[in-house]
Amino acid sequence: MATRPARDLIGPVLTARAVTRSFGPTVVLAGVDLTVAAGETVALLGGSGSGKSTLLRVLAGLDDAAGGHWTLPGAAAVVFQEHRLLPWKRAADNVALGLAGPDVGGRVARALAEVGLADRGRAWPAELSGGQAQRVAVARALVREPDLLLLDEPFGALDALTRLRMQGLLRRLRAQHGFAALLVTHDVEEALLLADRVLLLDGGVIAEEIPVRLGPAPSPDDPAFGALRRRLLDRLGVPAA
Amino acid sequence: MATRPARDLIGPVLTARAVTRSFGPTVVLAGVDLTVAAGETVALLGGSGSGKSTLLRVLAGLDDAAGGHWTLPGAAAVVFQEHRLLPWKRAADNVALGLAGPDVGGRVARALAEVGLADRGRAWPAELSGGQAQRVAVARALVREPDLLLLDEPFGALDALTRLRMQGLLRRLRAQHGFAALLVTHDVEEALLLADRVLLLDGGVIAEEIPVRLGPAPSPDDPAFGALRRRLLDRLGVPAA
Amino acid sequence: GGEPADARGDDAPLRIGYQRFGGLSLVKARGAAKNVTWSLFESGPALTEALKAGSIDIGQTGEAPPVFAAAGKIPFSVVGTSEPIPQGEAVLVKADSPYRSFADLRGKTVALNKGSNVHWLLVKLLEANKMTLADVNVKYLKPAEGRPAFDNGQVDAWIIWDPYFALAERPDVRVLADATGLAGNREYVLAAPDAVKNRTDDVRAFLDTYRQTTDWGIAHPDERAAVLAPELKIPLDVTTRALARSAKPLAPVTPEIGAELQAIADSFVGLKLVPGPVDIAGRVDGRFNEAFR
Amino acid sequence: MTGPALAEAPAPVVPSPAPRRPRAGTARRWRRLVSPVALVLAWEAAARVGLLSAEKLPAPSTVLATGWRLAADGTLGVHLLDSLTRAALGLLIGGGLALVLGAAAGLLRLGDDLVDPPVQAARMLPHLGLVPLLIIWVGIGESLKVTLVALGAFFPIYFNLYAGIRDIDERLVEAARTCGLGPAARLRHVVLPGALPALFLGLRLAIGAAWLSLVVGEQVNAQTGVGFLMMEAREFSQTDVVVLGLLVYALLGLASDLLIRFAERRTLTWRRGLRAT
Amino acid sequence: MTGPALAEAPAPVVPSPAPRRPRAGTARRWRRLVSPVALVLAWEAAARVGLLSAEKLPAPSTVLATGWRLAADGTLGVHLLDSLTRAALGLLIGGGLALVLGAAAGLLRLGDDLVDPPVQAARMLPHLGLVPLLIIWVGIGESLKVTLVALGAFFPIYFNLYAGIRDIDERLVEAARTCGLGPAARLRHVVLPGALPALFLGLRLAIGAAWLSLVVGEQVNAQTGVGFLMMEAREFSQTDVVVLGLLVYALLGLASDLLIRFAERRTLTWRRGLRAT
Ligand SMILES: Nc1ncnc2c1ncn2[C@@H]1O[C@H](COP(=O)(O)OP(=O)(O)OP(=O)(O)O)[C@@H](O)[C@H]1O
Ligand SMILES: Nc1ncnc2c1ncn2[C@@H]1O[C@H](COP(=O)(O)OP(=O)(O)OP(=O)(O)O)[C@@H](O)[C@H]1O
Ligand SMILES: [Mg+2]
Ligand SMILES: [Mg+2]
Repeated sequence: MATRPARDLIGPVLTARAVTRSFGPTVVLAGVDLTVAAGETVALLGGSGSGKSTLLRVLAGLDDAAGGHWTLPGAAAVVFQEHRLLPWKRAADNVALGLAGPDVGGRVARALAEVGLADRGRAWPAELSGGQAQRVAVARALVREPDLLLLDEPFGALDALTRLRMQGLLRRLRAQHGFAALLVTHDVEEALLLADRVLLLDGGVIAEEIPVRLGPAPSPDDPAFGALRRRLLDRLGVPAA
Repeated sequence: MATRPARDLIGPVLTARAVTRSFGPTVVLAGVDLTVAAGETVALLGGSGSGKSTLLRVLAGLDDAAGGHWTLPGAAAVVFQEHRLLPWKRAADNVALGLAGPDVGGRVARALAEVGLADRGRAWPAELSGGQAQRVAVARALVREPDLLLLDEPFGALDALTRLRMQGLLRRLRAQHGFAALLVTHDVEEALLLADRVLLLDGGVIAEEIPVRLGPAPSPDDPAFGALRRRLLDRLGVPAA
Repeated sequence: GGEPADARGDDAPLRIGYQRFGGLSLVKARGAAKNVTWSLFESGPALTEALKAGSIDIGQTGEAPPVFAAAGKIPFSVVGTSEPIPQGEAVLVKADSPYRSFADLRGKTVALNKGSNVHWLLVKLLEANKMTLADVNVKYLKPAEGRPAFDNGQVDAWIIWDPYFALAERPDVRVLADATGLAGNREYVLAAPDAVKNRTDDVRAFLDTYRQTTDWGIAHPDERAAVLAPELKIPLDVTTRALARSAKPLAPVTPEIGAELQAIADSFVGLKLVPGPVDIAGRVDGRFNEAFR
Repeated sequence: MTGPALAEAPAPVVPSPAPRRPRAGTARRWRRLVSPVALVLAWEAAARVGLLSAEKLPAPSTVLATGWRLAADGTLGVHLLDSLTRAALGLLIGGGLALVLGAAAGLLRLGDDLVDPPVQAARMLPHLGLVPLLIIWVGIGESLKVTLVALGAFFPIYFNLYAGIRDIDERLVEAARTCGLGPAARLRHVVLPGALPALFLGLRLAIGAAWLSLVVGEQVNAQTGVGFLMMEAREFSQTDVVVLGLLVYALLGLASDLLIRFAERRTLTWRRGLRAT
Repeated sequence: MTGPALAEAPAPVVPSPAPRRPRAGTARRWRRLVSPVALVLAWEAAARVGLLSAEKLPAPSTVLATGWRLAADGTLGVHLLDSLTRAALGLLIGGGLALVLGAAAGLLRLGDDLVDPPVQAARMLPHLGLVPLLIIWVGIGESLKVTLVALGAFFPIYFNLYAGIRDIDERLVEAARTCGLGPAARLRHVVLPGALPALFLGLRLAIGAAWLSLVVGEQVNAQTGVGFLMMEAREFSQTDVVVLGLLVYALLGLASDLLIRFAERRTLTWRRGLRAT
């Protein structure tokens, strides 16, 4: 991941208005409004089956049947909930997929190293563990240095340590390249650690929007962190222990 | 899930001695020793790619190429890391797969209701969200009331509230039926909340075994809980915040 | 089925193989023979193949197929024949073509069915014009393939027998030569050894019927054409024209017939058209000759 | 069955997607008729203006008239029925055998080792070249035609079934095993549904192969059948009947395609879901 | 390619699995020879003890002797070469067309609507029944044989390619789109590799269909080719040469199977991994 001069992006990198999507009679998205500013990280929380993945697919331009209006920047990269690696390409070739420009090999190798898989580049996807495959998918998204990252539970299958490392990686790259990110996650702490703003998807609409103002290096031990965490968990219906 | 009189099982429900497994030159399991007593819940922690899923496959009798000795009870049920639902069967039929005995329909419906999917029984797996599919897989394992449950990150794709509910469900069923469980998880708190014992897989062997003695209703606010949590995280290499 | 005759019981029907335009067609069309089953074959070689397989007891072909069958060591006897039918096969060319005699076809393409009576005619034509097989470009095509090839000018000449001959005779088609003075073009009745040995009476009775029906047909040409046209599914006028020159009385097999066949065989062997040597004269069996007198 | 993998050009910038479109199902069904109809019209036109001589290819109207005549006098029905009977019988026998052997080779290592090599060798045996031997073995009657059809139908079904079984996701089989499914139950719940799409494809190819074999088989001592009808017409250069025969085959092709599509839609509903996500 | 889906009975209780076994690869390869060799031996024995008359089926040794004779005097080589040339040419043409049309129908909705219906109708056209029409259109020379082969090879490749493309996981195509791959790149990186197994299967079936067509094609005005050799032998009831011809086809079948297996192993390594998990 070569450094790239941070761009001065003006205006939101992603806007969506009144996005709707139904499967037959079931309305999953009932009118979602959403904006992501350049360089901003937005976390998207919501119950299982609330429509987070559906929304991400719509925003990525993969869903023809959705209604509403949205714009996407030219360069968006997606990490899906399943890894979606091409089974017939080795890990490194999966990362290199569609990559143009100079030194593709080097960039791929660096990306794999950054997700901790420097030595697994020649493995077939079927030979990777669940967490390894997920990290390759993350590397595939990061290596193209997009303006916007759409991430659907990118760290769900990772152990605590690897997850911390990946969170650190994401923060560092964001500081370096200034990309924006829309991050679906189930982990409230992760949302607070990474995001500038947390959105809550419920009943097919953005039911709550919570800005996170915890400074550049948020810590779970911070009382403000604890308060926000409690507020989010309450909103999600998790009772206090 | 009809109640069943708790059995008096004597001796361990699962024993494994010197289990080894390599993929070509890579040794993944270098000699794992493991015992799970009847009715006991054992959590298995380990880094991404440490061999947890591989071990579970071996113990489930699905791996011919492994070395060592192990015994399995007649009735073991497995929840894999991916959901592995048959795409050509609706959710309910997936749960009913191989189920014999009276009132299969009723048992399946109750199992789906318990994982919060009472109304999704007629959905195809491809129509389920990530978390929903995972819950159907859990229902498929629970409905057969096994002596031993092998669970590979069964709650990884679940939001905080659903995850809590599922943990509660597991605890309740265990109290009811007295089954044993080997639970792979990345969530240290989950391990401590659910398990009687925590095993740490590292370098191809069980590197650490930590008994959890926190009483019947452990709470994260308990100082003993915090200490154990810290100890595990240290062992996993996660630095203190 | 392929079971031999003696395994099928005495009162089992006699199995007859016939070709579309052979003399036996009339027997079938009139329903003259009792207790027989009929099998239709596309060509003589296909019929002798069934003879080999033991699938038929009696069959009828032109003059070359018995030679090829004998070369193939197929067990059969020649039990009957017909008077010569030299006008029943001919060399056809397009009416506007420059060819006036067979000799003009030197270096040209000629289509014919391999192993049939016309194959022998070709040999005789070449011989009469002091040519060899190398002097013409032979294309071996079955009747169904020869017609489109000839119609579309992909071959210069087509040697063919009735009724395909009569069907192809149209204003834009000219007969260059027929077999008159060259080949006998007889029909031959072949019988399986089993049938000859074990069902002599049945075979004789059938051959009797065959001769009577043929004689009736010659005596009543109009009725014959009327019976055969729908059976053959070709127009009445074509049927009439073809029958007028091609339906000849049956004849017994004599040593001369054997010699005639042997000459064909020897000639084919000489031309390396069949792997030799072939003894066909020995296949002639005159025990049913009474039926044909 | 309808979502193409690469149908539309990608739109990395999606400014404003179209509102819900009306169901395009019926429109598409009609559009599928466009090219066959256009082909027939072009053919008729070419014949009318004399571009195609009646010998080369008679006009569709001529062929239809012939078809009407033969259908009216019952000829066509009789021949068609006989051909269909032979094809059905041969398909049943060849298909049944292919199912048994294909399953044995696909499922069992021993079956693979014992069954597959001879089948691979026999695969290239042009069964139509076997006719002289078959005449000796099974005679020249109905059994010859049925045998030829069975031989023709065997291979596509065998190979597609074999490949279909081999392509089943091993992980699903494992999951079924852990659910306590024995071999027979796994066959029923995992292998069969998983191999079904491939089996359908094999069936399609087998039906085509069956007709092909029949055309040749019905030239050996047949008195009925569409193949016989065509052969007879060939001998007498009745091109209109030959083309009629071909047309009948084409219609049978379309009809069987519709049937199989219908069966696929019934049994493979789950794939629609797969496509929708 | 070797892991059967249901090979061994399930063992819910695994008391003590076998220690690492020696690689069974070579053993299996030899085991695959068992049944062909056994078949040939049984055939020879039946011929020797007189169970099979030489007319019904000559002994393998007789056939081999004939083969040796024909090979020694060069006949077999000439005929084989001509047949191979025709088959290769026809496969190339038919296969190429099938690739283009199959890809168009599989990938593009418009292609599907326009190309597929006529192909579905033509699928059942027994191309061997087309011979009289083909003679009018392409003549009686080499082009006739090549056309027949091309027609025979077209359908298996077209159908398998079409099905292979349709079966590709839509989610992978989506992932490729989000990686910025245009239609051409998606074709190359996703569609082609995904459809490759199906394409191989189609190729196998197409090679068989090519020979089948050639046997018939080489009976129309041919002077060379294995089909001609067999037809000529058929006329003289030289069953040994007929069987020799069949044997040659069988060997070609095995050889092409080996070739394709090799190609599959090279290009489909990733599936081994899939099987191992
Ligand atoms: N193809 C489909 N057909 C019908 N219903 C569908 C389809 N795809 C998704 N759904 C339904 O839409 C709802 C939203 O699904 P989605 O995958 O967006 O949930 P999610 O928020 O990502 O959940 P999770 O956290 O479990 O991944 C679910 O109830 C799901 O069952
Ligand atoms: N078929 C295979 N071929 C080669 N290596 C493999 C294969 N399957 C797994 N491995 C390797 O074995 C190691 C253990 O894999 P395993 O899936 O057991 O890890 P895990 O502990 O479950 O990890 P995770 O938490 O990421 O799921 C990994 O390094 C993986 O790459
Ligand atoms: Mg989701
Ligand atoms: Mg794992």
